[in-house]
Amino acid sequence: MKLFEYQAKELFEQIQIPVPNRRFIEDPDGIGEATNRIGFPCVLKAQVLQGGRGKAGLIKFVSNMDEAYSQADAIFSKAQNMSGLLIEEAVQIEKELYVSITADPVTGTAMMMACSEGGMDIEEIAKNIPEKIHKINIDLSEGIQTYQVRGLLYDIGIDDKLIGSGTKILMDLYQVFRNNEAELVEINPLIVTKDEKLIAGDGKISIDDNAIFRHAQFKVTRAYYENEAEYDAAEEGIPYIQFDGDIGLMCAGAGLTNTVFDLVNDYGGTVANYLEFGGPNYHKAKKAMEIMMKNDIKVLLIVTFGTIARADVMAKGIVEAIKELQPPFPIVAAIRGTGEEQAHELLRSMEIEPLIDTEQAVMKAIALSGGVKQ
Amino acid sequence: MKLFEYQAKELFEQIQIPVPNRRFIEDPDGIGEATNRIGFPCVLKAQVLQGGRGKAGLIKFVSNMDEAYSQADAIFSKAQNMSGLLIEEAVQIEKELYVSITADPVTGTAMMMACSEGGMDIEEIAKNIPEKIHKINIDLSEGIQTYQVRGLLYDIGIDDKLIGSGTKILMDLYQVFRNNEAELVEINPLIVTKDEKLIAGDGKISIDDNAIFRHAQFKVTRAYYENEAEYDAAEEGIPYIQFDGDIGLMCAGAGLTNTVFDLVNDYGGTVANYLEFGGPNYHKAKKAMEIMMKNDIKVLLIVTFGTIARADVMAKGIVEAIKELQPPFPIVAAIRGTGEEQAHELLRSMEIEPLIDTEQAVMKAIALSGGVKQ
Amino acid sequence: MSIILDQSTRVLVQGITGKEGKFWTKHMIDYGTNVVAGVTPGKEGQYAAGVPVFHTVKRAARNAPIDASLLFVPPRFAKEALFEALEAGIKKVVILCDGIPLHDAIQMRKAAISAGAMVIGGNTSGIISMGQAMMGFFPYWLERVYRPGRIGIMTRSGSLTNEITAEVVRAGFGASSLIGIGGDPVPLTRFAEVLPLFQEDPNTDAVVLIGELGGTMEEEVAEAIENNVFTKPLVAFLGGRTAPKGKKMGHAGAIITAGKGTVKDKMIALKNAGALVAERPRQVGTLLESILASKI
Amino acid sequence: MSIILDQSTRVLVQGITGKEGKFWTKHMIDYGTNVVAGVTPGKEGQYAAGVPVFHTVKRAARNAPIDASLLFVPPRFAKEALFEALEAGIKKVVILCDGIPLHDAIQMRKAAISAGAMVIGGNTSGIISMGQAMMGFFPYWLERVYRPGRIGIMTRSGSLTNEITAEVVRAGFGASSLIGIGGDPVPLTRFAEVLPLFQEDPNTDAVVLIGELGGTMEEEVAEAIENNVFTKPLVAFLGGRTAPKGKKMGHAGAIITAGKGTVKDKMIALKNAGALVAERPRQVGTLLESILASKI
Repeated sequence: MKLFEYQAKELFEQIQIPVPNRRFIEDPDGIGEATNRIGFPCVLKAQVLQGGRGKAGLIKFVSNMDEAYSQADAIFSKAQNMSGLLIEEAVQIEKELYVSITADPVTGTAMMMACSEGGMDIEEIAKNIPEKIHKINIDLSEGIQTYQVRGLLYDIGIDDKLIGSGTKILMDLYQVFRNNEAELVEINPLIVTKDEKLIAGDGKISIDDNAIFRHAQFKVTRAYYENEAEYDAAEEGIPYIQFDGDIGLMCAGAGLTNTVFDLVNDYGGTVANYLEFGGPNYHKAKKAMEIMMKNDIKVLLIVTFGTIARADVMAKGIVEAIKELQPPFPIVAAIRGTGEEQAHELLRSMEIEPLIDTEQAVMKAIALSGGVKQ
Repeated sequence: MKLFEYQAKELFEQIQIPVPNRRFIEDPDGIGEATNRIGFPCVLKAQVLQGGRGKAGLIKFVSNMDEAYSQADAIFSKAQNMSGLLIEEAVQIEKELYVSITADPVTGTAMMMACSEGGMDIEEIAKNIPEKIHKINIDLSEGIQTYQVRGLLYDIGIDDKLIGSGTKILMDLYQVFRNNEAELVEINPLIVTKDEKLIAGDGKISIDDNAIFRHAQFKVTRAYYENEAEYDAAEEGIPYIQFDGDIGLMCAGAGLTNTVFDLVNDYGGTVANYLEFGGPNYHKAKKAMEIMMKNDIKVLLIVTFGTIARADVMAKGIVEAIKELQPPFPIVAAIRGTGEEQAHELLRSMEIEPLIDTEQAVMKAIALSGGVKQ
Repeated sequence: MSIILDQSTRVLVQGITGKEGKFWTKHMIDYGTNVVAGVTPGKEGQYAAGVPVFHTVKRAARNAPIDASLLFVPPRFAKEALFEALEAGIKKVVILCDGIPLHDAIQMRKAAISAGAMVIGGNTSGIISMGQAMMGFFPYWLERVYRPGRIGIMTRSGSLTNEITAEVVRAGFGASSLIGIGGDPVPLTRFAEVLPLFQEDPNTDAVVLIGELGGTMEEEVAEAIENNVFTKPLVAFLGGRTAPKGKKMGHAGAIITAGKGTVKDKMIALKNAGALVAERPRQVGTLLESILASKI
Repeated sequence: MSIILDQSTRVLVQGITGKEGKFWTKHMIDYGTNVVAGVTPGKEGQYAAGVPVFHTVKRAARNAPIDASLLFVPPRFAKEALFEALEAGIKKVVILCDGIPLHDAIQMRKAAISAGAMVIGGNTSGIISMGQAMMGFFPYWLERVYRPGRIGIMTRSGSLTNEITAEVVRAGFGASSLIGIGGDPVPLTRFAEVLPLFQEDPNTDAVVLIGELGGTMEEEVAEAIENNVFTKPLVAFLGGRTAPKGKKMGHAGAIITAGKGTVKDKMIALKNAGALVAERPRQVGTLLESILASKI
């Protein structure tokens, strides 16, 4: 679960990582009071989850009330899935650094990365100046040690005067990572101000979905999702991704779904959406069908090859869903694995041909969707 | 730093380890109100640091107000260095268990011990029924794991119904050990009541003196010490132990002091007290002399053989202390190590013979103290 | 014959008295697995699937030696159950559950390395030594998939493994061992750590790797081949070649982040190292036929 | 010649710019020790006692290889300083300070074991390879104590070591290496772990053990002798034979608790194992004379 910038900054503030003065508003009406509190010049930042906000015109620097009103209106009308607008004091920037913490699956530690060139995306940093990225590994059992953080800061060459405050910020950032069981915490840029202070210019935090049961404070709401189908799927714990093609994929097993996804693309079809109802979700054929029906798909392609996710149970669910929901699109099905004989009988009872071969199913779905796109 | 039982039970209560209802009074006048709150029958327990309170008549079971008043008076007049009296509900005992946590220096872990036979001293348990003591080792970095505690409780054979509450108590006890950086936490007895509950009958906690700087809540007061000299020495960070013989030992270096202690005893002398002013205390000759003068000693025996604890600095301090304090007892000195030539000159200036040989110094001190005891 | 597990391996099942634990323990025994004990706190003295149950792993191990443990426990208890197995000295552990919290998984990986233990999972069907024994849940009764042979299989997926293994069998081959390392972002054993075992196994002629987008495990395999740590033929099939960036593709571990983890990069690395890479499932069988003289 | 340390050992000093650090580093160099670098955060670029100073151990190690580190840091920072040395791959560490918190010490002991490192201390004067090199503070100019020879000395005390070593020298012997394992309740290296090094050292003919009440280290030595892990002659002197129970006798580690740690028990264990036990300091020299034909 990704947090919005304003939420990340709240967590930073709670643990005393320096952040700019700011106000969060959910409605353009609040802009007057917010800018009065913050003062001019200030920055308006759309609270959306996608990156590249600057280029998309979702971050605006404003220096008077007129600009503030017009830019706020512009952002509110332009941004999609925006949770609100952050109004933030304009910080005097001397230099921008990059710091983050993620998991290192190879060594079984947390990895803290820092770079003396912040502000740009970590991918660009990694591509353009990989030698400037420095890393330390932190044993979660032992916890973070100040000498590690100090060493990292010395290695990126920050000013001696900033070692003390920088060490404290990174030690605190590690606590944010641990306390919230984050997959990622990132401050980019970590700003060195003209008056030689450090302050978090932006904040990214991604909470581990598997650990959210231990962190009741994080509640997923509609604002985190691009559309109803994604939100509904997430509520059910069903992996779901929205695309804009013709063929709906309702498959069981992540690897198999990815493979079907590739095959559809390879053979010239287009994917409308990606729904994976294997594992603990194999009973949820009806719910999956409801989600598929929220989209305007031309054909539904079902591919499974399960063990515990029994073919007969899935087929039964699909048959019931068809009877009850009467989906308007044709269905192609390759349902295999445990109990596949009964599954095939059930499909035949609905006049769906039970296919065995995945490639054949993909080809048939493409044909039914209107054939290969050019 | 050892805590009194009432303090241990406060720490237990804070972390929700079950403890009996109780009142702590510092004055016999409080007994009426306290017993009214607790009800009869109840137990009066002198809050002293030494063990064997039962045998010493410092724990009394009382069943009415008259008994309460007379026993409280008796305890207050009998007990020495008592911080106060604990009045505690009488618990209905079905069985007594033993549990404790200490450090295991060999493996570098915390060691939790448990025994199905509590109530007696761990030494007696270890001597009489060693096979009934079960142990687990806890890695401080990983922390305690419930399966470890469960396993320990299964191994001492407690009733299945008590596994849940017992596991919680031991997990909490580990937190007491860790949070306060204890050398020892012990519940003995851990009582199984007649209505099948667990409750801490007594509590021993010893806080690591080296870690007290991180735990400002623990303040050493006069009540923790047997006499003024011990308290004064502790305030100065000087190791000091009171005995009742004739020869005062003022030596530098723990091992050397212990060796002199043995030699005095071997050759038929008696030790009045043990003061070790080596290491960081080697500048404190004057303070050491003041402490020695609080005792009625017949001769002062000074033995050192130091490196950083320089002989000349110590001798200078001693000479100054003699001049200023004019101690009433004769002094025997074997001061050696770094700067011993100057040290010896300084001693000679005070008409003290600078000895080189430790055994010779011991013999001389014994002779001056009135000779060998029979 | 197989790696990690065979019919002599003495297997413990942690969480044996649960519905799944009991059901699959019975299947494991039917298949030939030597399940010697189970653990469920509070149930010592009972039997599950005919196997004696103990309160703790240590108590089970005191009763009879244990070589390997299979964890049928919910993800939130996986860390503790693993620690319990490792503390009892067990050096092979298979963890099936999906959804282990990331911070737990990191510590589990570290603990496994420190203990010198091979811990397989989480989010896997387990491991199966074809025709001999299994730890986990495999529909071994599907004859068009589960056939003994001389191909080692290691995989991040469940259903896709059925799909690919069926192609291996369709081409006339069979598997020696199938190792499901699982679909988590922190697999407790990585592909490159399984390879040396297949390298040493005289009954494995070639390895089929079933990978996907995300992480760097396939690149590590390429490195192992380049460094001659693994010298047998290797055929790889990777799902998610056309996956978009930044989306979790089913498995938590299947995600392209910070420019890392694209299948295309992985395919190039493997090809450059000398591995054969199938673009479609069907090609796995044909590629095996092209490099192996004998199918048995 | 010596164990652990010789003139070729490349020594780092952590906390080198403090008053004591600088003072004793100079002495160490004068004595022959190969001190190659020092560490004090914020002081990189400076020199102390002629030695270059770095911000961190890793940065020092990047500059020049390091074999051993000596910690001149206050007790509350000892744990972190040790972790820093171990993370940089240093396998020999000497920690001098007195007063390391117990819970820190436990974790340090565990970390040292896990890292396979020999960490000596805390609460010690350090180690000295007589006539060659030292890590710590020894008054090597006292000729009636610090004389090279063929006796290995290991000790829990400081001043008492001067007293006993003077007796060794008075009897005509000298020391090969003197290892101060320190007076803490959790010595990071234990007597029995030093013994194998003396056993292997061709220049050590016998070992003098200077022990005291508290703990079980002397009993472990007895066990090592009984198990023939150590087969050279061993003379022990133990302080605190007449000490009362339950009192800390100077050193935090010198205390009889729960019936364990009495010198009498230790003496019996050592004697039964075949060690010679001196009752008084003077006897150490005479016992050595009784067992060793040659003094050089």
